Amino acid sequence: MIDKKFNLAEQAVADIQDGATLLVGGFGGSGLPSNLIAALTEQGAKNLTVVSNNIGAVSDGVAALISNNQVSKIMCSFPVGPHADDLIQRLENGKIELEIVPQGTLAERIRAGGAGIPAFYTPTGVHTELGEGKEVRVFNNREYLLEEAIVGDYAFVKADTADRWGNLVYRKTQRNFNPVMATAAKTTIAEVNRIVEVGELDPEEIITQSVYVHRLVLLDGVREGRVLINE
Amino acid sequence: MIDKKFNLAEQAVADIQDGATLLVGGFGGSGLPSNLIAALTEQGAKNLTVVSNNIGAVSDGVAALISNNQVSKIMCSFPVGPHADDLIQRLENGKIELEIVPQGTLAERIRAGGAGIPAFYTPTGVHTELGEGKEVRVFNNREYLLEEAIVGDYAFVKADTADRWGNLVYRKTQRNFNPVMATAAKTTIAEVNRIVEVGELDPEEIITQSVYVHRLVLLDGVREGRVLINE
Amino acid sequence: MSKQQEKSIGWTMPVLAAHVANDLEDGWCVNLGIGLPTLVADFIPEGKEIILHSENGLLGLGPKPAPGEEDMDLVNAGKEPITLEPGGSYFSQSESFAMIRGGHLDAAVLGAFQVSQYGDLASWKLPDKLLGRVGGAMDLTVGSKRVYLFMKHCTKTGEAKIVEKCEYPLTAKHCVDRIYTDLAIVDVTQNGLVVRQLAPGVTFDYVQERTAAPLKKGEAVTSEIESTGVQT
Amino acid sequence: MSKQQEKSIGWTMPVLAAHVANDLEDGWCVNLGIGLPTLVADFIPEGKEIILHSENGLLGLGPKPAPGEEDMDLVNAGKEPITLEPGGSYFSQSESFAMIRGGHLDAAVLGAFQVSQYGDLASWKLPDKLLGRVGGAMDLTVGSKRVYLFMKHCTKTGEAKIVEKCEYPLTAKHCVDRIYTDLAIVDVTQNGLVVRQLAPGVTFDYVQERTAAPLKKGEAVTSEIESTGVQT
Repeated sequence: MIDKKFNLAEQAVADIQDGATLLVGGFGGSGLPSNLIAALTEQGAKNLTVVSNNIGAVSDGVAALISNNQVSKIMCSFPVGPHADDLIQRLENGKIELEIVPQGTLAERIRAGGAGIPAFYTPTGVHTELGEGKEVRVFNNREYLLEEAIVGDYAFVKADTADRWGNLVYRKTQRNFNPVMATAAKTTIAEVNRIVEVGELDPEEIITQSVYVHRLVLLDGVREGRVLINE
Repeated sequence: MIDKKFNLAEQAVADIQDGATLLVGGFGGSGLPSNLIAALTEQGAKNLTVVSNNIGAVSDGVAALISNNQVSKIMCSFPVGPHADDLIQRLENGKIELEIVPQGTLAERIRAGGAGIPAFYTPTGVHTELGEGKEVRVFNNREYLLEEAIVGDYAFVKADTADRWGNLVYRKTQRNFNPVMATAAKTTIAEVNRIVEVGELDPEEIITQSVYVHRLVLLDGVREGRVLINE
Repeated sequence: MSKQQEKSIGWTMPVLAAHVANDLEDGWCVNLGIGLPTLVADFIPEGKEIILHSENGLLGLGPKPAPGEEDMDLVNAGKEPITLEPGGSYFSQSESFAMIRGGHLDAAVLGAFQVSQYGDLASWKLPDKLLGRVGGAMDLTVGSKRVYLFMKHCTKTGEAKIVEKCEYPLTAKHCVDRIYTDLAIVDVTQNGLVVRQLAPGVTFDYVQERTAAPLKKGEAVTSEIESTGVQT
Repeated sequence: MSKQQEKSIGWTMPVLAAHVANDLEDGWCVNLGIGLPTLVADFIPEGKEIILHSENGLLGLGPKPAPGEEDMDLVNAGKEPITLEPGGSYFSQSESFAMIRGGHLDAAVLGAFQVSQYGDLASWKLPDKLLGRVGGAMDLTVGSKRVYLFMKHCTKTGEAKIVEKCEYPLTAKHCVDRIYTDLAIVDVTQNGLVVRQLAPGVTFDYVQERTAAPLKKGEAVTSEIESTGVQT
């Protein structure tokens, strides 16, 4: 019988090794899997490559991993914010490598990783600093950059509701990067507010299909903090 | 005020010109915009390039346009079926050009067309007859084919429910090629079973966002035929 | 290599389907190709959850509906009415093939015209036909974690379908992992074709005579031959 | 080119936002960039339906919620709580940027550090900063059917922001269609920068002096000068 539920976030992240590539969903604090991040700060894996859109918008996001010296590379579109000081310091002393990726290219590279597309061309970033060194190719008289897929060893995603199979339903703009990151990792771990019986989710409304989710962590109502406050 | 509704299918297809590229949704008879196709057979535009997955599965699909001598090129993955005789005859006498595209490549080329991606690499079709003449490129020790986007002048899609803005909700496997084709045409025309007030559709359940739909045709309950029979 | 096969010998297709179903692991997501492979769905053992994928945009394929309960908006990849299991979901074709090509299906069980000793597959077009029907076959074979063939060992006219090199147009190279036929279950390995299991009453030589590529005896086959003393 | 600007001269930002809002057409789908451009939402004329897009995955952006009604799962691209209009919908970031890059937005109204006479835009990184904040700016500028800038004509220190050639890191080349500033509305055309409208009491020469690229007089500006006899 399929059962992807782990009782504790700590158990769900226990096998993450030093040097792993980690995709982290969320847009600022919205749809942020902050409990999985907290568990990973306790677990302590180092030299992580972290792919996440915003770094520094909130203290309990990727910023927590940076401050805890667990990150050696960041790929993001927005590396600034009130909690970016530790990132900036580590960039300046060379402890962290930063790759800034335009937001749409970041999303599309992750989608490609999940969809078996190794590379694609995009108009975004042509003739800019972020396109330097990338292959430029003309289609129909317009220039495009070649961009390669991003695949994670692990993805941390946040959703509202799951079922035992691992189907996920999100709430409003909680979706953001979560559905696409869920498709693009060898092991996708979802933290959710509730888990319902198989068959209870409307089949028309499931956004992340069960096949993409490998582990589920149910927030216990104490640690989840930020989310229930706003419900 | 936004209002995309046309009273008759004939009006919604009236401006389609000879030589247009037309994307037609549906998988066999499921989610097939058969009333728009019927209107186009009456309208009579010729030399159409038609992109559609199945040709010949049902008589009121693309087969009707072929039998009516309106088609000069077909792009599809499955050109066979009980109603493919007229296609085969026109292929044999050179009246129609056929490009067989693997189903996933067809879907991805259309998605690329809607998503501003001019081309991408895929593992599908490497070292096959359908990959002949295409660029092969190696990423991470695996060979991939370069495939280019497909964009339509028009898309015919079928959905269950729309609102005045053009948001679409589908029913079960009616989705198939409809959501992706809706994104990839200059003018997308949707035939729907009902139109509700703006705000009545669940924002979590809208599959095709309003921005992709330009014209709506409400089935009048008489002509829709095949669909309501099964409801 | 064009040996007629006795009608009564080997597994029936339903029994073969049960063998395939037995080899699918609990929790796998599996695509069953149009035609013969769909039989496998009927033999999934009680208590084993296999999530069936249909490439027209559905996970959690259920059995055929009762007569009169057909819903034309709920069809499988063969365009036949089906049902949805609890836990199932709908999505578009582009999402469906992203799932396939992205390596998210644990196995695809497909039919074949020919398969080579290297696991090359020909399944979409016969050389004498004007038209092929590629559908999702090329995507499924390059994308699925495992590709299993479910097929008769020989054609109706007794020609071997397992060959040294495919003569028919290829679906994909080096893609097949295992071949289930009425006569045997054969693994495609780096050391060539290895017979994993023989149908009851079928000898290794009988299978080899109906196969146009060299076969090897797998461990289980060798030990069965040794223990029963049956001549192969 | 570093002329201080009198505080009282030109349009206020709300009045300028009303000008932008007035130029958006009924039924358009529009993205308003973080910061100043969001002002435009408050001035969309009654009866005109403009569908606002937020790149974090939302169409149909509504006004800010009442205090106490904030929902942390409903935020805009600036990560501020917002509301959803009837007819609005949610989708993922990959779908949101497919929409942007695919050319489905009628207009994007964005801020700028510099814009060149050819419509090159610099808006994501200042040359003296270690970090840039590119976000969705590059995608919006290459993807939107029209790119409008909404900005102060000069920097706080009086430097021209409209220049011959951008010195700051580019967001995209040849992407800007029109520039709305407190002093004027300027079209980027194949014949160069054309002033379409001057703010009340602002002369063409006054704008030219605060612009580091040659400006031309548009038809409306020329005829106004002729009819009023005001010296430029």
